[in-house]
Amino acid sequence: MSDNKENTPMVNTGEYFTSGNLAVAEGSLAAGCKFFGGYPITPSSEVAEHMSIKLPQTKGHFVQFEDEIASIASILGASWGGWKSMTATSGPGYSLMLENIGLGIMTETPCVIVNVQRAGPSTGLPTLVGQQDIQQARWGSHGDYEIIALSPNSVQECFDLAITAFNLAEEFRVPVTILMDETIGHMSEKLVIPEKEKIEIVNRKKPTDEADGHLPYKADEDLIPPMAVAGEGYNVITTGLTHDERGYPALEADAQKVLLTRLLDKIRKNKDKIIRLEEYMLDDAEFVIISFGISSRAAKGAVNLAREKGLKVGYLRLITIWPFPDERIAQIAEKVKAIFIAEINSGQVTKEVQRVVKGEAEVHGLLKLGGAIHTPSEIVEEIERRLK
Amino acid sequence: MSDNKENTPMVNTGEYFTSGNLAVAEGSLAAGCKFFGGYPITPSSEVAEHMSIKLPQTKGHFVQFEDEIASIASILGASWGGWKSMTATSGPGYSLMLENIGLGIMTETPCVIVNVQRAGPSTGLPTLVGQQDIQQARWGSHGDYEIIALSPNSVQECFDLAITAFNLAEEFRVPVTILMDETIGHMSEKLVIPEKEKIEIVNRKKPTDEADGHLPYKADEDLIPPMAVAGEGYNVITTGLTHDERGYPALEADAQKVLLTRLLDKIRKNKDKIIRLEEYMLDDAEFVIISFGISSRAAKGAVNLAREKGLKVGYLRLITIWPFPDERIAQIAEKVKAIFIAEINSGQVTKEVQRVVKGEAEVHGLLKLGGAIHTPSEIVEEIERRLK
Amino acid sequence: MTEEEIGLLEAEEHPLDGYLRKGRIPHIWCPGCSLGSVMTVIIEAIKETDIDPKNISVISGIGCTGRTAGYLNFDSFHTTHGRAIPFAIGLGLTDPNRKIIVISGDGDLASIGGNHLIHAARRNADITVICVNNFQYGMTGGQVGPTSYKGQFQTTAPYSNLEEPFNLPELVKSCGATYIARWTALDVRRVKESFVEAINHKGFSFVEVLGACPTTYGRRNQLREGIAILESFKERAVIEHGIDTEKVAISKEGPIIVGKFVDIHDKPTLTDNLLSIQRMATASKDKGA
Amino acid sequence: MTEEEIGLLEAEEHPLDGYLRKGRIPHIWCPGCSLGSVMTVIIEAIKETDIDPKNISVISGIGCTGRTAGYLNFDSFHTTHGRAIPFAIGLGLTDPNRKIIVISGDGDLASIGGNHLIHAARRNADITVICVNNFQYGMTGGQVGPTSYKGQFQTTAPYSNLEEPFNLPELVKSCGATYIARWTALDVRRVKESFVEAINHKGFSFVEVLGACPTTYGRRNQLREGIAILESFKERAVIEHGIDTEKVAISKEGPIIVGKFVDIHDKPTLTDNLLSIQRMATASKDKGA
Amino acid sequence: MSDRIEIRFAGFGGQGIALMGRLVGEVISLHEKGKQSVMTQSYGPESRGGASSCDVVIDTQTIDYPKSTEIDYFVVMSEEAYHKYIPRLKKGGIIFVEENLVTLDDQAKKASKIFKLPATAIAETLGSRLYANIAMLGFVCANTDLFSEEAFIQVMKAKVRARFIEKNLTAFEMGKNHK
Amino acid sequence: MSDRIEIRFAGFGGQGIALMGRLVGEVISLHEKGKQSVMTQSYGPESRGGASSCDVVIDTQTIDYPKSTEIDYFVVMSEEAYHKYIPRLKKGGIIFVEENLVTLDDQAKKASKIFKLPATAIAETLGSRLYANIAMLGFVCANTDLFSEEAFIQVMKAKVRARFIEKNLTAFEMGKNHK
Amino acid sequence: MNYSFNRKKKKAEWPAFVDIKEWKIITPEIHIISSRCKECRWCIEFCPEEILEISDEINEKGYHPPKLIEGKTFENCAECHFCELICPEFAIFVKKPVEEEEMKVE
Amino acid sequence: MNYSFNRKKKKAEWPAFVDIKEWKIITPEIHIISSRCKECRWCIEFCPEEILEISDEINEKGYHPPKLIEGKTFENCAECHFCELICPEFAIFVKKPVEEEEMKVE
Ligand SMILES: Cc1ncc(C[n+]2csc(CCOP(=O)(O)OP(=O)(O)O)c2C)c(N)n1
Ligand SMILES: Cc1ncc(C[n+]2csc(CCOP(=O)(O)OP(=O)(O)O)c2C)c(N)n1
Ligand code: SF4
Ligand code: SF4
Ligand code: SF4
Ligand code: SF4
Ligand code: SF4
Ligand code: SF4
Ligand SMILES: [Mg+2]
Ligand SMILES: [Mg+2]
Repeated sequence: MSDNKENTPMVNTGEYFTSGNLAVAEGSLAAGCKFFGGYPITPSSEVAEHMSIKLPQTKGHFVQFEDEIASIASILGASWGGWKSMTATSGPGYSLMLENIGLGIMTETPCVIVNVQRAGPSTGLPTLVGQQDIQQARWGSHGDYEIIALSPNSVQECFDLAITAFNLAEEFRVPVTILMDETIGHMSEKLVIPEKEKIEIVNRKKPTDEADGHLPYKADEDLIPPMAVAGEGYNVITTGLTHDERGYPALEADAQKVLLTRLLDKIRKNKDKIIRLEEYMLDDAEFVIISFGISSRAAKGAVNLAREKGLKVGYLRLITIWPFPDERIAQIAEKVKAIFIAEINSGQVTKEVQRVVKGEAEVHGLLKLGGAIHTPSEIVEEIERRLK
Repeated sequence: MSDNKENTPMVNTGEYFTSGNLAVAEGSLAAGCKFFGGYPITPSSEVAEHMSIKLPQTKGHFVQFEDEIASIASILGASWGGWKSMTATSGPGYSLMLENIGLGIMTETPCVIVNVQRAGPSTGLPTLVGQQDIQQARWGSHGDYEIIALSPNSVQECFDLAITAFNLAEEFRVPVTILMDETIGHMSEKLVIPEKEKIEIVNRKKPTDEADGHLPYKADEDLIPPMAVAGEGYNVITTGLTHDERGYPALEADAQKVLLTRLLDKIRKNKDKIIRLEEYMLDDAEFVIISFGISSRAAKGAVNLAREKGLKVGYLRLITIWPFPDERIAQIAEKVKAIFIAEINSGQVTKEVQRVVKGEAEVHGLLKLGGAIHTPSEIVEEIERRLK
Repeated sequence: MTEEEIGLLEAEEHPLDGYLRKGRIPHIWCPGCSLGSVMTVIIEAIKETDIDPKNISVISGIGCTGRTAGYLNFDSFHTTHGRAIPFAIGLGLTDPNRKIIVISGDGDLASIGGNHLIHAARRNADITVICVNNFQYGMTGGQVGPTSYKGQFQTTAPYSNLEEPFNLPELVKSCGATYIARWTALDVRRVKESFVEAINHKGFSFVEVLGACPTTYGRRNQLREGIAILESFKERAVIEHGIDTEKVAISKEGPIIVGKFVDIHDKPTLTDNLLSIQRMATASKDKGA
Repeated sequence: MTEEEIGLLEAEEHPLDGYLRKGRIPHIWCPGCSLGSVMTVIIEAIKETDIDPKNISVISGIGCTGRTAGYLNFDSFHTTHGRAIPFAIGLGLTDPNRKIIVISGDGDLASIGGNHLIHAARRNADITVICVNNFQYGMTGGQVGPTSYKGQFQTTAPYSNLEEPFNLPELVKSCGATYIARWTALDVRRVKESFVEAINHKGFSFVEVLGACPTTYGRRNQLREGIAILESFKERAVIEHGIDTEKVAISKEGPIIVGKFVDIHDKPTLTDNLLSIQRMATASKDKGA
Repeated sequence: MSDRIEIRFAGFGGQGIALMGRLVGEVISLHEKGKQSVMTQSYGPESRGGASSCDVVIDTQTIDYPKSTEIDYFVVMSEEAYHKYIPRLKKGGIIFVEENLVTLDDQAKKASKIFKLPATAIAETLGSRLYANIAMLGFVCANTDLFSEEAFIQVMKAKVRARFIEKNLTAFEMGKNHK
Repeated sequence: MSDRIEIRFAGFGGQGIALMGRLVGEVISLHEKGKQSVMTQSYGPESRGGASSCDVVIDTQTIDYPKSTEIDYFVVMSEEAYHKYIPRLKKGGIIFVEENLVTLDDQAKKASKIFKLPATAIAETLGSRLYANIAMLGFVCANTDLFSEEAFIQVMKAKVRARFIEKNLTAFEMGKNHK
Repeated sequence: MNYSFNRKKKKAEWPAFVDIKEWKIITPEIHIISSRCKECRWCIEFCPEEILEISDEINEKGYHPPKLIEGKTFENCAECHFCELICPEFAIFVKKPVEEEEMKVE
Repeated sequence: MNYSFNRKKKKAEWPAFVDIKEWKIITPEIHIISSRCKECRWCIEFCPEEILEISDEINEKGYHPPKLIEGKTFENCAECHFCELICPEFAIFVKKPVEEEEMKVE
């Protein structure tokens, strides 16, 4: 594995048989991540461990902090120092990070947070799979916001989406969460790391105006303000308080409206750029299985099985979970009879689908409560049962 | 203000002109709260301040901890010591408490958390109103769960719902959140504290079997296990891990399913006992305004205004926000043309209503993004605009 | 197994089994892990104090050490990572007769839980804190921690740890802890004595037990078996009662200073203070405050 | 106002205005609050170090003191309550030439942020931490805090505080802080000198400034005006350079010991260690590790 | 339908503005039969030592909006506050003004009545400016029928520390008797 | 449609069970054209020193379920593991067993073939039980066409520390040649 | 009643960590729950009388529990209970013979 | 050039907290931004030369900024800058007259 020039991504081109956790770490390195601030937690610790080996080789830093709160705060700091930064954790740690994820949102700080989900609530099943932090990623921090969350379903995609996550974080100036799950994180399969030239990297937009009179929170048309970082002479300023374009606290409803509207809209109005979906056999489908993460592999298997049985089932995979693909699902709902959602939780995406379809199709959750994954045949059986 | 016998509620019967924050504190005292562990934060600090004066007078303890995490952990501990316990905070503090709220849910620990909401995200507008932590209260901690959250809309109701909150916490063995807002917390109006005899108090169910062979997490028919506490000789046991009826860690999917199903169902199946709604002019309504907290006062004013204008508008107030009154709203949706939700956030309850009505009625959010409250006429104007 | 062959009497039950929750042995700890020894000693110490078992509560955070509470047949609480101490304080304050024993790992108490540790010491909270320091995070597979010494290898210190570790006795002393002792896991009998003293102590007592973790610590640091770690403790431990805690920092080599470092009796505890405040409040209430 | 009448020259601009963000004066601090004085001194100190202003970053948490960063015309970061230090560490590590100054309150740094404080000291992180200790929480209206002394009245200590406060210099010393000083807000010139030394210091430096908060502290403790608090500092402050930090605890009455307590130069810093690890990593990488 | 009345008290920090609102609110809520009242105030460090204001809204039915929108009674104790809030005075509303601290301008003309009191000066005769707020309330009491004197005094006695009662009563009296 | 093959390796902690899976998984994923493989294993402290197992699932198309359901090849190194997992062996599946550590019972009859290797004893001739896993893989390699010897050796050379390579190669050889 | 004076070492020669205050007067019994042993060898290594060694027996988990060294008897045991305290598996313990305990009860 | 030797106190008599190392040789100018003053009186109270007092003037916020005591002149100012450092409002500062500064530039 090669390349140690300062501030250039480390791309360890080659073929590997490795785990999702290592792949997401490799993807982050390939995206140009130079700082990892973290705290170990099963089942994510291998991400940290791998970064602790690799980052110093590429002139970055790995710091294991005293807790998850320090970890998230440190990566916001590093991002304002101009480095791409990340952390990795699981449910309990993510819960602790929420306050400062909010700071990242408010200060529009690009960074990436990996949540390798285990089953909960609370300590739950630390070594076993869950997909129960989906709504948490959307609503966990206080106050209103919109975020971006991605969910890989293969080791290869852990690598690919790590790069996407950093690119989206940089483009939209927002913390991006990668919602993995224990199975994806721990299982090993083939990973192909392409050549460096083949990897598309997005970097944050820089201001071009003079430092004097520069308005750090004045957005361009795309609703995203260019981002100067520390040391560039712009005297950057951040605050978690409601602020104006100068970055000064503006403690009143009007300023709140202006700021929050932009923070929400920069995600909402750019949904098309952010949302990634995988569709399969949807054209003639009478039924659809929506899924994501490890569950989606069984879901796709189930589509094949069902088709063998003559059931017209299609498949939609949420690669981007947040923002939610309201429009596409609403379209699909108009054409199909029923939508099934295969997920390892008590119906977190199911609820979202219910909201979106507005009664246009039946909606059924194919739910597991944690600790085990769906099998394709289980899904098919459950669909058949519901259709009776 | 009188009464200091050990373990008896302090009921300061009388008429007062006071704030929501003090009223919620008085309600907690009247419910029998003996322990407050907290950390100051605007706009909730007066709750702590009042408790620091009153609790020692009633042989309880007030401790200001080093942070919100310690605060929530301490009240779980105190609850297992057999005392009714509470904390009060606002958004940033609530975010920090989430991990241990999860522990409270998993260990079925009765306690009350007051969130006096300010505008967010992040530090936002510390002294100004928001209702943006509604979904956070539902989803903020990792893993799946159901919780109870109540929302008062007057100083009197701050008192009343504090008692309800403790009663529900004790009955269902779950942390209960009181979702106040800055305006309710800080405004003063009349509070009548009734005589002690008139206040109904619920205490946790105690086990009646022998300590030997006692199964601490074996539920009765109502899905709630009786609760022995420390010092009673039952050798109580708690863990945040998935556990069996003995309270032993059971790290496998089957145990997870059994436990989590019960934890979800004890709330879901008891919705009728938990949900409190206020309805007004619904009988002939063509339109409905749904609201809660401070916004609901303007909403009700708007109903009166609209009726004066001949618009058939009704009103539904969510006193219980979680669990959500799916069924009642679905019923209403069938009868009306449009539902309007007045709330100070980007549409958090609106989303929930959309999910529930399944397209049966139009759903419109009348949203303010924080820092200011609705006026009744604003609401009416907005309704008229939307109906055009 | 026949007794003739091994010369020992085969038994079905251990005399301490009644203090362990039924069906929980074997515990999850690795062969050669000293956590089982520490648990034995806790039970022996509690027995020796003659405190009514009803009045004992044991609280743990998360970690290998943190599993201890769950095995013990007292009121026992397995909480979240780092939060055993505030949970314990809340629990303890509900009854001044309750004896509160927190047992957890170095990561749990001094890394994520560090703030609670120092504030509990500052307040002289009425709790006994037992920290099993195995120099790293056992439960999560051997990451570096705040007690890892310089030159130690762990999964997240693949090139070795260069940070200065906490000197835990010194840390809690600087905050006002009123009883402080340290022993190695080999010193079982002295550990027991310290536990007895700590449990009987009024106020904040802290006992650091240097533990043997062969699996995630030893393996990476040329101490593959528990026995090797205990042997190294045997060689390196030096008893220095009452020594200035500043001088008891641990490094890769050289003596490990153990002993009872602090034992102060006259400082009001958190409970004392809160009861005083109750008295002040009751007095001033009559004045209508 | 006419100059004739007051005998002073009326000015429009202050010589330090350029170091303040435009339009941010008047600040929000109360009349008689010493935070403005501390801010003046920070600017003067930075000027004196001759460091390129581009390479200065100021980071605050939340609180009255925490508003400081937002006024200063450097790279400045107003973070969350208690988290200035880890934010600062992340920021600082991205450029070893960057000078990192954390300024925040006693509650922010020693209550909710206590864990980060002790770990940053332990790691000898390359940051300067200025703690303005006004003995309680100003921003939220005067609650008791971990530096409130015994006998102090605050909104959440209505019957007076009975808990022992932290002795902050001793606390950070026990964790390995390599520069430690304390002054009162009246000692502006010495505060400045300490700031200069602290900023120039390699590794973790800590300066405690005892501040005057008449509004939420003084009012409840017979010190209604800022001037009364400064007067009391004048009377009580005693300079004792190099004194053992164990001896500098503050109580309601008696001397307040100020001075430079610790100044150690040879300890590797967090940055040093991480750069060493980079070197080790690059070396071992060639071996295919 | 609604008998809503809005009072805004405004001045600077230290004048005891919030206390004025709290007292008036309480008097009306607890002692004026058939009336309800809500008091709200500005909070936070930004308002310390700076501008301070509070609203009392009175009605015979549930108060659906607790803050002032169109002010009926404007009790103003500082120039800054006067300029900030005078635009929200209802046409025909009533102004009570600390005459030495506030210079009225044209905007005051929309008021139907203007009552002027040298509240601070009165208070100073009692030894401290701190009694200015109560003096002003005496003046308000005398010139409106918002609340009764007896009820007010009863409430004040319960709220004000014993050692300050005497002077406050005098201040109230002096305000009340001012012509 | 699917050419799914499931292998379960099982034994106790310290036998290097996960390494077996990782090596086989990698050989197939990276060196067997047209085949994919996924390896999953048991994790956590509960499995330390206790039972250890891992699955390798092989297919020619995307593997939709990464864990074993009906085991085709059961490579078992401890009695406890045998009893735990034998019920999930597919009828007609194949067992590879460490013959000195496992006593087979009736349940083994559903296997179509049973291969027995004294893997630990072989390893001990090389100075450490730690080579038993590789010896077993040599044996598996010889008696199935799951993976090629060359590819396996190539992978092992890349994964195993240089100083252990020699003995591991010998162990593999010995396992392979066992009859 | 058996008085055992055949200790290998004088107390003063014992390693410091054993730290025992009382001295046995009755021959004790050493008990083992073999199935719990995980063969850490601590009872063997740190027994001050050095009377234990690893056995050839193997328990269900595959471990070899300790045994008395050939030629040693319970009389050689100093009843220091160190093995009992240090055993992390609650597997070994030392007791006075039942009759003796009963005697004490009278 | 004005050399000012008419200081009220010897440096040694100054309170310790003033802590100045250099000594002025040119008469300085004391400047004030009256609108910023919040009347904390620190410049007045802690001026080692005691040359300031509260004025009768009142600024927009209602505060009385400091003034020179009757009879004192800038010559009485020791140019210690203490008032400047301690002023929490960035309201008062002391400078050499412009000409003098320019002289130094040469
Ligand atoms: C909030 C949170 N963060 C991280 C973890 C993961 N975790 C569990 S135990 C542990 C550390 C264990 O180390 P220590 O406290 O020293 O105990 P040991 O296992 O070494 O006895 C960690 C980081 C967690 N459970 N919760
Ligand atoms: C997580 C969180 N908890 C609580 C608060 C409320 N809060 C703001 S500042 C502060 C304390 C301020 O005290 P200190 O740090 O001493 O600063 P000071 O105002 O005294 O300068 C608190 C508790 C918050 N903003 N965030
Ligand atoms: S990992 Fe270490 S501390 Fe944990 S049980 Fe195993 S040996 Fe003990
Ligand atoms: S409250 Fe205290 S610390 Fe805050 S600005 Fe006012 S005087 Fe300063
Ligand atoms: S009690 Fe145990 S350790 Fe002590 S002498 Fe007897 S066998 Fe040895
Ligand atoms: S100490 Fe216990 S576990 Fe270890 S060898 Fe002896 S009996 Fe076995
Ligand atoms: S500089 Fe300021 S403080 Fe010093 S003598 Fe002159 S006026 Fe006084
Ligand atoms: S120090 Fe500054 S604010 Fe204070 S009185 Fe003097 S000029 Fe005014
Ligand atoms: Mg540890
Ligand atoms: Mg403070």
